[in-house]
Amino acid sequence: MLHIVNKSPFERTSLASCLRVAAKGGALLLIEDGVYAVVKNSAVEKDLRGAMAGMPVYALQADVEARGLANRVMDGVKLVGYDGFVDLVAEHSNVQSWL
Amino acid sequence: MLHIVNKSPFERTSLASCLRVAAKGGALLLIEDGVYAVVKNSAVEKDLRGAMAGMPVYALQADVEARGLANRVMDGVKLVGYDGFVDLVAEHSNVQSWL
Amino acid sequence: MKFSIMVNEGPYTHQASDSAYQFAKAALAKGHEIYRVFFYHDGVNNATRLTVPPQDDRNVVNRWSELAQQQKLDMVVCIAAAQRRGLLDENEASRQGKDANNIVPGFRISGLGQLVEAGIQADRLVVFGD
Amino acid sequence: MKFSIMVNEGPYTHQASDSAYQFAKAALAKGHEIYRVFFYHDGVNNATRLTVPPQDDRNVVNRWSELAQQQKLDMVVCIAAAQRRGLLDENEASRQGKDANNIVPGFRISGLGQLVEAGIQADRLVVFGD
Amino acid sequence: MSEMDMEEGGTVKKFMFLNRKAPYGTVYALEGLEVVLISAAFDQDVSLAFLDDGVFQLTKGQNTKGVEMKNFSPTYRALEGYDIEKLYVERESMESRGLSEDDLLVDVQVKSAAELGALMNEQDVVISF
Amino acid sequence: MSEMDMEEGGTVKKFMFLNRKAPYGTVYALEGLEVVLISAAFDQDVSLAFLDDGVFQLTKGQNTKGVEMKNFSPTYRALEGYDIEKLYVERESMESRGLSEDDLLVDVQVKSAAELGALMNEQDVVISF
Repeated sequence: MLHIVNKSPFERTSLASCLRVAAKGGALLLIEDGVYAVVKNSAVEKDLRGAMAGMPVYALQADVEARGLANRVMDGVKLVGYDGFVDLVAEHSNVQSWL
Repeated sequence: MLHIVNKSPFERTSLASCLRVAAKGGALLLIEDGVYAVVKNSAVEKDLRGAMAGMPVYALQADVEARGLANRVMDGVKLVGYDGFVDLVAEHSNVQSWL
Repeated sequence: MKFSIMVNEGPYTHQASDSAYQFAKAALAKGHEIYRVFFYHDGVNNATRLTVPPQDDRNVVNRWSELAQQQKLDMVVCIAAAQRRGLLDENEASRQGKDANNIVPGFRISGLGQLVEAGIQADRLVVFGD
Repeated sequence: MKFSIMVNEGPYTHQASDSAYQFAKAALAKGHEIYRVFFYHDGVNNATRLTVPPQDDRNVVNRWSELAQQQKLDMVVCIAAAQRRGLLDENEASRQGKDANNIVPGFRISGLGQLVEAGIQADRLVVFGD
Repeated sequence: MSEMDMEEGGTVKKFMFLNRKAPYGTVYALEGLEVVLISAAFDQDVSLAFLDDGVFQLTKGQNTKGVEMKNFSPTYRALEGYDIEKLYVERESMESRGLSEDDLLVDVQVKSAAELGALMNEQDVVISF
Repeated sequence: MSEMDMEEGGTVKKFMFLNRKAPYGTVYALEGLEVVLISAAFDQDVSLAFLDDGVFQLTKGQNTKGVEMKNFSPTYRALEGYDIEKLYVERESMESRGLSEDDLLVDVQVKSAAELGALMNEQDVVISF
């Protein structure tokens, strides 16, 4: 399952809920304000590191760039374009948007 | 200052931000989904108890009742109607809505 | 006392408009004055006369419209926010070359300065939003 | 592969509609099929032809409308959600006794069943919202 | 798609409606429920899950007279009549909100986060409100 | 109202615009900034505070080409030209987001939560976006 999170982890609990519930074998895609989770040295870095131990973590490049985070992305996060977003949806048998 | 919080403390960090920043001498009014903070035995009970040590805490009765919380309100929270809401705004020299 | 009220979300989607309406009614019932109700962000959507809510639910738009007309409230829709979201009065529609308008009686369209002025002139500004 | 897309927030207020649009374009560019785009909740507000966004910003409504017409997309606005929020086509306006309508070409109004059917018929349903 | 099945000439997919928002503060819970009711007409394999603030949708004793909004909580009791019988509540969401099964207005199956995650994995379509 | 003052024949009030939301994901930051610019025409005592995700409005290097939205971050640099010079950032919000003053595109005064709370208390009008 592809898990999509579009909310800032500093403001909402969506990412935490996703990480609590998501079964192994899935992937996490951060879009919109969800990409704030990738910032280095933040209070949520540890949570995202934990997530990366269990599944691949992607972030939408256009959203990362819009927010001025291009030079602040944690190692291990894979940036994708909208075309990569489409591929991720196609590659996983189902998808959940953590709105 | 009257601080108004309308977000669930289980979903957003608005209440936490309010309690971190609010100066002494103010009051806290919970409305809309903010009233979920008053539920007994929840994970945020301790935070709200801490807040009550520093300022009076009010909750809008209509919102408490709508959500089925009338019998679940922590001791020490004062229920007010919309008329009491108006009085609280009038009694404090300024007001901040933690949207 | 003189209140101004700011409404930042549209009808039904968020409770903000409901809470603001109940607050306005309670303030008036207590003899306070409402200097202005200012609709910003998605709050401008409260001003459309085209809603048809379910029969068993409240009519958010009509409630505001009736309160404004009964109590001679000044209810202002921000023009910039309204243009982004497709709220127009007859005047604006013709100025923008649009073939329809959708504002309900009781609201008027004006600039953001009306919000700042509402903050200056009233004793309290209370904000309702998401 | 066959995608369906659900859009739950209106133009400008949330990025959901932008993200959905970029996703749709990228999917089509890769040769995928889009079975349907379904607009629900405040997403119905993407279908109004009355917006006048600032000149230096994107036109969210026109972008959808043009994509639909170029690519023959099936873009459906939920009727119940649209009625709550004041979105009407000519048909609905006359049925409801409203004196104006505001739907832009490229969208059609229909029932919630179209969402369920979109989930059944497509290989993936991707939801964009708040 | 692996779970897709052909029955009585039509496609039967596993649909999960995941309720994560509190009622009344926003419209998502109400309009989500409208989707659930419509889905019943399509003879799909439907389940509802309540997670995070979504569990508050099920509290007993909701009374919306004061807020002048429609109390839609009785509709959850009517779901059985639509043959929608799989209702899941995540345990941690419920307990951290000071609620127990006795506080809920319908019978539900209480699941751990991991159990709910496994159920989600089995679905063809997940729509989250 | 205690802070209200009469100057040059008009009322001068203390207005604080409190920015708590991230840019682009929602419109609040952009439309909030439009209010700030208008307020400059009223000769009020205006300050801006950035708290919670609002501090992300000020990050250097925003590039909105990919999302096709308007990059409004340069406008914060223009505020000085409108005589809006009181910009506050709450320290904890900034630091917990992995940011320092060097990451911000304007000069700001960094305040503790308690200092910001005291400033809020002094205001006549607070509008939070």
